[in-house]
Amino acid sequence: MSVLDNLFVKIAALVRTTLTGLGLGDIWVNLAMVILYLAGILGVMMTAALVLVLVERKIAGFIQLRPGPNRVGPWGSLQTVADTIKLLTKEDIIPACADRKVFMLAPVLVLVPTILAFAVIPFGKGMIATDVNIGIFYLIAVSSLATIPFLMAGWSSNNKYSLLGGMRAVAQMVSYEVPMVFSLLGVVMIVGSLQMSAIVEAQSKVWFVLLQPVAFLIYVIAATAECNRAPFDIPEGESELVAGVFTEYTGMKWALFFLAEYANLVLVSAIATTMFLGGWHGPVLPGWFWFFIKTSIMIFFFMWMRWTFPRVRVDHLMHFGWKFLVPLSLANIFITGIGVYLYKTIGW
Amino acid sequence: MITLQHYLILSAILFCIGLFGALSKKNAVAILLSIELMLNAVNINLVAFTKFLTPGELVGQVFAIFVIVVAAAEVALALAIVIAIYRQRNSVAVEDLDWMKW
Amino acid sequence: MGMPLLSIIVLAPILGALIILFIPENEDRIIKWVAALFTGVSLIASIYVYVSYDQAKGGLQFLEDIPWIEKFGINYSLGVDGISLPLVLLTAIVIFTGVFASWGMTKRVKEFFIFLLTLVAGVFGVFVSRDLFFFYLFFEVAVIPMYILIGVWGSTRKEYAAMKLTLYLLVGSAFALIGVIAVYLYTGLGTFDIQALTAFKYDPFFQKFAFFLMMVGFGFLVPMWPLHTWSPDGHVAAPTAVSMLHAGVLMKLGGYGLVRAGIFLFPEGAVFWSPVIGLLCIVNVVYGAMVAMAQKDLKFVIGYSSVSHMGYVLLGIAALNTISINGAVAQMFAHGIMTALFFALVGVIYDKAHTRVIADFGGLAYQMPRVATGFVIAGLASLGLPGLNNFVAEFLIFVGAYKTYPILAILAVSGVVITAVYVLRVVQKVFFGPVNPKWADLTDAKGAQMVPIVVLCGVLILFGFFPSLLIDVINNGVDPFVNTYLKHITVGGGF
Amino acid sequence: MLQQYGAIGLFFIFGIIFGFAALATNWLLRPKKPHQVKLETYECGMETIGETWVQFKINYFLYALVFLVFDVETIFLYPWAVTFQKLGFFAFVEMFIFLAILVVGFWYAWKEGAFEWQ
Amino acid sequence: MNFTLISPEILTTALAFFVLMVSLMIPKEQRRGLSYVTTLGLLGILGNLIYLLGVNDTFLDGMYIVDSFSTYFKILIVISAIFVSMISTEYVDKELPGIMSEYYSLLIFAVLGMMILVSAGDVITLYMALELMTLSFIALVGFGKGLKKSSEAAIKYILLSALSSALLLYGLTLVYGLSKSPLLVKIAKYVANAPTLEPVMILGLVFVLAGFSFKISAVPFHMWAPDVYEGAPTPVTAFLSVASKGAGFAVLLRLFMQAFTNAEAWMPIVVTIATLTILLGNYVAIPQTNIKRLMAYSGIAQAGYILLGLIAYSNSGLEAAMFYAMLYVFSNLGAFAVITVMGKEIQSDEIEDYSGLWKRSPLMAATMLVCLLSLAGIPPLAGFYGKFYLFTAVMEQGYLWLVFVALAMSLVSVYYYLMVAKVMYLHDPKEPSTIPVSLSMKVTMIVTLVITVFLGVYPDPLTNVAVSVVRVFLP
Repeated sequence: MSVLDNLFVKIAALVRTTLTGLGLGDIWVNLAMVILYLAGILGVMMTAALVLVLVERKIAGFIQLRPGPNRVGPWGSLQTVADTIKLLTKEDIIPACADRKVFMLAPVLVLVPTILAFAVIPFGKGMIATDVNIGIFYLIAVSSLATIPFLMAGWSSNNKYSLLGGMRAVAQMVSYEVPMVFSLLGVVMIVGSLQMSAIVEAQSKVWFVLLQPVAFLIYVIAATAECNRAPFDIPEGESELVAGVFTEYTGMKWALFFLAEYANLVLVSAIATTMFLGGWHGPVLPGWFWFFIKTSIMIFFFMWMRWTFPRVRVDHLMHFGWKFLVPLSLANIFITGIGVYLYKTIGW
Repeated sequence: MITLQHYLILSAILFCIGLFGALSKKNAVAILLSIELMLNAVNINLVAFTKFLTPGELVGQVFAIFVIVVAAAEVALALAIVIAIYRQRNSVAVEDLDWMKW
Repeated sequence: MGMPLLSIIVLAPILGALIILFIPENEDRIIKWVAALFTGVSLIASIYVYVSYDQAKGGLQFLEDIPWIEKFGINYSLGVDGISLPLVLLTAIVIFTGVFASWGMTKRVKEFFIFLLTLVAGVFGVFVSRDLFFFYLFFEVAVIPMYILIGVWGSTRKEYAAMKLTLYLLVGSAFALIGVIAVYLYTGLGTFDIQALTAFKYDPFFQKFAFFLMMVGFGFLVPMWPLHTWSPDGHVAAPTAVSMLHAGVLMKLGGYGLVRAGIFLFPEGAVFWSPVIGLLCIVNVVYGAMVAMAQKDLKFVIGYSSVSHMGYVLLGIAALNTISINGAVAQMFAHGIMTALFFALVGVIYDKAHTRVIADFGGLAYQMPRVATGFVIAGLASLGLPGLNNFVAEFLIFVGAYKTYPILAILAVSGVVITAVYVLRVVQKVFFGPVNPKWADLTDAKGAQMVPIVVLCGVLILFGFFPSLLIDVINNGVDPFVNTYLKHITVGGGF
Repeated sequence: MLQQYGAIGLFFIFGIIFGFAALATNWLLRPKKPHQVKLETYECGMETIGETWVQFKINYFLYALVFLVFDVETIFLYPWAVTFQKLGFFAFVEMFIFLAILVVGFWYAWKEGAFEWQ
Repeated sequence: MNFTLISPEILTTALAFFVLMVSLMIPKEQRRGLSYVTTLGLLGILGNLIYLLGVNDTFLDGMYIVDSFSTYFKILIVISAIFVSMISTEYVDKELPGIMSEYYSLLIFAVLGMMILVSAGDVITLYMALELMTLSFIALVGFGKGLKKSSEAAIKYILLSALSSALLLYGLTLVYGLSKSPLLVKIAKYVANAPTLEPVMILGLVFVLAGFSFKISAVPFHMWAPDVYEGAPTPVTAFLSVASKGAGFAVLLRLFMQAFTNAEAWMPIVVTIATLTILLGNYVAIPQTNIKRLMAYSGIAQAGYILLGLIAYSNSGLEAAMFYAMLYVFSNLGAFAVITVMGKEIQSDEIEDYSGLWKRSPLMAATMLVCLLSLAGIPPLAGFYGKFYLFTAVMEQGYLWLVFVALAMSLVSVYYYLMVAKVMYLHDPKEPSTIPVSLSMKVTMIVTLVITVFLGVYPDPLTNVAVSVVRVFLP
């Protein structure tokens, strides 16, 4: 059992010893290890994205009582592969009046924050690329960078829909960032550390979703909005803005945005798992598998939400964020603070 | 090995670039950005001093946080005013601010 | 201690000003009476002080002492001695008559009297304070009201003249201020008390330096050539009462300051600089008289004659002996009365004729005999006719100066001759000679306008016939000082 | 310590490389047939009228400002959240005063209509 | 921890929030009463401060210094805030409609910033307080939506002030790096024991001086003052000219007399700055036609005079600077009260529009005259005694030439102040109507007038306070 539990850790250790045995310097070994982690994470991410596209369409079909993709391969299982090939060979168009440099750069950058964020996600026991001591803080910092490529894309396209979409994306992401940050604060207050591993460790007895149900709820809502997913997908709301920021994007550039969206979905689910659902803790099965399961459930939940709720109107969206979630998350901090303090002093 | 001097020189260079920008730029927003650069030079200074001279204390880091906060407030206010100005006369170049004798 | 008489003298005008502040604007008559009343109080108090001054005892009397600013050892200390007594009296007389000279005032009466009374309080304060700080303070109090008085109620380039006068006086006072501070810091006594500062032994270099500051500072006021140009402009532009006060009293502040804060404090410095003063004052006398001769405006004639006459005062001061300084102080008094009379009379004429150009007049004596009489008396006083106050003063100055600077004394006497020329010319042209038909219906001075003429003429004659009333008092203040500080010092030579 | 952040730096670099690599692959494979009409700005088939880069609603700016306040506040809240169990009562109350002040600001922004989307 | 020490600051904070919160609960039309709340609240704080005068202690291990010196300047700040609050009531109501609550709460926040500034015991507190003050002021300056020049003034102010803050901060960090502590006490200890003058220290001092020169509008960092003064709403200009300058001077004096005791290093710079400030301020004031610009340049010159107190670098010098800063509050605010009324009633700040003011409103003319003459240093007004005090202190240290320059320039100042007096008193009114003056304005004018005269005639009480404060400050 423990072999299985530590499978990936063992593999990493093995690689490390091998490399050291080859007589490489410390720095080079570390470098190689980081690249290895990176390759692993990228691989998982890519795979997840590819799979999730199909899964999402299947789930959508299931929810809407229709078959979903079913032509390419058995049950449509090769649909994504076909899509990928199509996207790779599509002509790339840069509109004549676009701001070329920014237009190019936006899709390149859109993936970076997500990849950066994965660096501190503990996929299992000891399975964390770099366990910095300000983990959550880092996460928040990096995830807020995600707004910038959207603004860049919207602005540089020189298209009214894009610009409006970009502005909306920024406004929305910025607005929902506040409750998200505050909801995570509740967890930090209980743990007393910003380190991801410490947070997971603290949940060995009880998951924080039980201690911080309100925070969890806020987080899920805010995270949906952060990913620009329905019902909060007004930046690309096709019924009003054609495709929002993506209107002018074609081919691989568009694919990168698409990829980033699914990578983000994985990310927020993974964070939710780590922060509220006990991370990789779980009985019997190996830790990383538990993590996989929990994340999958979260992803399913997000998809479920997407295909269930209608799109929120832009003003309702902002009102909801500022006038409901922010006060609620503030109240949550107050209550958590008092609760923790009482627990510590009186010893309840 | 990176020593205190390296940080100080970096910060001095950053400060000078910021100062030059603040004095030579025409656009109000560009001036603000240059000033932010100067403040960041200050932050580097602070953190480096604390790290090398009084390790264990966090005075410089705390100071740096305060500086960041103040810089944010300053920029928020400045941008609000810049917007007001832009609405009045469609320009944010400082040489266009000539309703009064300079 | 009894009644704080000196405080009464100083504060009565201020009280009057405050009361006028609360009188409605259109009650001209009441305002004027209130002004007359409070200046009258000052006058009566001054006369009382003058009369009851104990000459046998000498020195400073009627002392008042209230600690004022602890930090600098500044005290509100008042007192009068032989030098200040006549000047206090002079001020009281001139302002009292000045109020009556402005009886005809109709424009912004309320403010006029407020400023006038403030001004006069400052002047009184200078003469009675024993503390160098207050001495300076009171002097500056007088300046700004002057600006507004001339600027609003004046004539002939009034704004220019007012600004020029103010700035000149302030420049002068700035020099004096530096001198005052320097003395304070140098002695390190922590006091501004003039007596204490007089007793201090200064080293010669400092004396020369400080006396120079005082000389320039008060030289602006006297006015010493070439710092005099503000004074004729100012005289001419000012309204009657202000001209009277200005020429009659304010210029004396300079002479008084030079004696009090100059010679008394820095005798050695005075000795060092006295040739310079002597030379410059001769320029004053002769140049002033010459320019007066060339003037076409009646007030300018008197203005430049003042410059010339103040030259005598400076000469007396420069000579640095008992007699000459006695003369200088006496001349201040005499010239004050005389010139106030002049301005009062010119004021009357201007009131009626609305011009002051000498050439326009002629034979006014027929229409206005009283004015003519006054003018002749003043004129005669001006050229130093025996029997009038000025003669005594000028005589003393010449005698004193001759001891020290014989050549300068003789040159100065020539000034008297020139004075005679222009005074008689004016009297002849304006009051006698062919009658200008244009002025046939002019009326003579009467009522309130007579008050200054009568009082001032009376004073001139009184002290002319009984000079000892004045000279004894002055001598009482000058002599002890000269005997203590200037006895062993030889002055002069060369001139 | 430095190594941890070095790893993050590598992540950053590779993230960018990944993006460029994807674009490069696309560049190799894709057809290139530019045409004027293709390069026009898409506006549901209509001609584009007027400038795109125009002034937009002040609302966006207001949201940004309020966000800035909260975001900066985070810098203070997180260190406090980590250590407030050790700091004792004073720090506890102090931070609540801080939060209360923030709430007043929030209330003000609300009342003044910063959150009204017009 | 002894919270009574910081009770004024706590009360000020509470007042600011009270004003803000009350305004959120009452409709816009009824917010006028907030000005009275502010005035009364500040009066209460003033009482608290007077009660604290004489207490000498530190708070938070020296980070916050509550001594008579700081309390003195806090009193100064609160007094000016009270007057400004009084003269603002109608102005804000009429010229800046709808921002009553913001205006008053920002006013109190500025007061709070300045109060902390003068008490700052370490450079972090100092910087934070400075920025709290500056940012509040910038918002106040930029408030005039209807006033065309307001936002322009605000952008100039914020750009230059941010630049100067950055300079100041860089200098402070250098000093911090040398002394290894942000506490002023430690810096003082370091400076006292430093064997030689390091170049870094000199660099730091230069930056710090440059930063503060901006705050007190000293040459060559004065350029913002005229524009900001002209563009800002008049009561804000008034507040800016007295309180921010006073607070700036307080902290400057504290830094340079308590911490940077190596006077030989910075004295030449300060002497140069002061001389240039006095010269330029007075000369450039002469051709001004706008009264607010005139006051700006006169304010620059006055800053130069107060710097003389630092140059003297002695007990007397400090006392003189404190005295002058206080009288400057009354004289300047009196003048600005008049300017506010005029700006509101005749919609003009041009000096020529003041013609015949004696007839249209004798009280206003008198207040303006007395206040301007006090600024010029004419006895028996407070300004004269203040200048006398300063000059004595400077001359004591042997700067005779500087006193000559300063005196000559104060004569120049008499000239331009008298030009205003000339227009008011010597010229006839353009239109005969009288100008209405509201009660709070009247009270402000009369109080400033009386105090200006009183301090000139009998300055002893204030002098004694200054002396006793300095005795503790520089034993």
